[in-house]
Amino acid sequence: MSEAEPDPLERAIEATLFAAEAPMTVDALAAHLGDAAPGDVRAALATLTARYGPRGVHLVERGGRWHFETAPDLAHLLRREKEQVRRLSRAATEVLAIIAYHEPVSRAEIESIRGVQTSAGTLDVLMEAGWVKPAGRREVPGRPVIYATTPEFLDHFGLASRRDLSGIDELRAAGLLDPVDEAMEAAMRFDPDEPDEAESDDEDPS
Amino acid sequence: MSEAEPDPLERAIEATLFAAEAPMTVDALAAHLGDAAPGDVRAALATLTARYGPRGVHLVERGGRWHFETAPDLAHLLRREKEQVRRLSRAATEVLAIIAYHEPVSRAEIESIRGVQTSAGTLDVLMEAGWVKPAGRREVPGRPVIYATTPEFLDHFGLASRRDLSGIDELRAAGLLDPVDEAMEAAMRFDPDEPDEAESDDEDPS
Amino acid sequence: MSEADQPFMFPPEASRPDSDALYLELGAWEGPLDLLLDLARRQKVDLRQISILALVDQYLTYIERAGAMKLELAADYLVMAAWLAYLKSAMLLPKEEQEDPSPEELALRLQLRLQRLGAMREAAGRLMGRDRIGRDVFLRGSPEGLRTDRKTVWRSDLFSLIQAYGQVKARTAPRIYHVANRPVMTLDSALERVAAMLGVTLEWMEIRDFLPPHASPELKRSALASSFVAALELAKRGRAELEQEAAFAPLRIRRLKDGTGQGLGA
Repeated sequence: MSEAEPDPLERAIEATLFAAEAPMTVDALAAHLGDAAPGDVRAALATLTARYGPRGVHLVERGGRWHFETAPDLAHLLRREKEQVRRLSRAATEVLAIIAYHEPVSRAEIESIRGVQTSAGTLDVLMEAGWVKPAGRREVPGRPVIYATTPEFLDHFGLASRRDLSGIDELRAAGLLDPVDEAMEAAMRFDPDEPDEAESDDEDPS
Repeated sequence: MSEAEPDPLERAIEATLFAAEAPMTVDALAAHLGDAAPGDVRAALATLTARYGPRGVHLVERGGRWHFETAPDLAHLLRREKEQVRRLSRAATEVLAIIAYHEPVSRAEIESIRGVQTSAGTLDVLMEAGWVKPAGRREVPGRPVIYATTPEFLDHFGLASRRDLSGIDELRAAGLLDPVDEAMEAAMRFDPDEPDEAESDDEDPS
Repeated sequence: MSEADQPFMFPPEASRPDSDALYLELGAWEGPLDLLLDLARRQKVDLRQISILALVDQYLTYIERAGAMKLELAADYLVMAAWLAYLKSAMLLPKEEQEDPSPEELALRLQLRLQRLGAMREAAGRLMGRDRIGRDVFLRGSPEGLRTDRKTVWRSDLFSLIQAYGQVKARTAPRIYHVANRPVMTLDSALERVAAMLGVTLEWMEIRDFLPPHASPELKRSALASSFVAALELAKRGRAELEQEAAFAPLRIRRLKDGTGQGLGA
């Protein structure tokens, strides 16, 4: 079958992550395994990830925490009975995306992007799902609460980190994550007389 | 890592058993996987069992139902004990000393020697440490529990026996090991004609 | 990846071919910006190349037709319509008559807002299309769970132990020593002693004669006090009488002849 003698640390990590009720960080794993060095744990995780790559169960990292999950291509086998995922309204979906791509972001900033008021329930739904949390206040007049995503958000959407958000780097490079006022200033400085011919088209954000 | 192209049925079984909330029979598995023949499922289960044999997680059959579980030799990982070293408090040290010098003693006796009440937690700490144990009941009204030290106590404090408690002889000669009430009484019984004669030593408290 | 029922995925134009379908969706938009973005999408060009004038026309047409169909329109749609109508007229004016901010700036601002909203809408669609836990990938159905039991290991040493015992003793011992070092004669023993000695004779005796002859000075003071009280007590009981010739003169005591003194010595 597989190689002759599996590494004891790999076995221990396999067992621990299989049994764990929540994803675990490298440090939590190392601590749980007693005297394991985080570097060794990291190396073993990399080996295991590759090992489980072709299998029906995968080892994945989400927001710095590791867990096993079923292979995405087998979703059809499992989905029919187990559909348990929360359906979000279109507004909640958009607000979640805006928070994820802009975080930390205030409610007013969310509303200025969407062009409409955000109903009180929308943020509550996202916070109740555990995907969004208040992350302090912006030090401007009124000190508005700002929001950010949580490790559970990364976990749920299969993101290793926010850098995995599709297109985030391109959007940032294109200035599409900057406020309109800032973009206006930049555009006006760039070529105030021909606003329609703004920066050259190097990237399609879609 | 592992073999090039895992069998699709094996992958499906892996994912299904991993995500299942309860162990599954071969028939339930075959039904779940749509058009799989029970014979094929059985063969795949055998392959998988062998495959996971040396790993940290095993595929096992229990009463005709299959599930993944932690390898038995790694069961200790599921319930880890984390040791935390703490220094005995002063109150607990005093109580321990009194038990060691006077054992067996009741709680009331400990309190009369210390001159202060002993909180319930103090004796618990000493028993949790494994240094003190209940040693029956004193046959007086109320039948109070009496306490004594354990072999672990001698061990921890590097004593061959309680007689090695340094100073015990000197302390006894000075009359310091008699219960306070008794010493008081003896002092009050003092004969005015022969004030210099010490009270007789009629009880060995050790 | 894509879910056809996600409303923000903007399926190909074919599925929304005519503007009549547009009216049926009234209420599907979240405000005028949302409607504008949808209209802009129908121009099938990059949002950066969008023709704002064409977009304004489409919006105004839409609002007009909705009004003709007597559909209830929220106020902000009408505000946007008024603003866009102003923008359009300003854009058609010769440049030198334009005020500040110029209509081009206003148009650019609108375009930037549409780009941003469009970008987030697509991002939301892609986010929802990811492999989500509980829909596309599944966690272990019944994990055994990990438990960490915290166990306290207590530590102490022999020196602390003996020191603690010494402190307990030091704290409680003084009471014992003070009593032992202060010899006293109790009232009871003084009574016994004085009564016994009175039984021997009927003569007056000085109270000092009742004191123990070899006692230490401290005991003598205690014995004197106790014997004095004992003498008073015997006098009160009618067994003895006391006399003193002057203040601070020797105090004398004598058994009463007719008292029950005989029994005292027994």
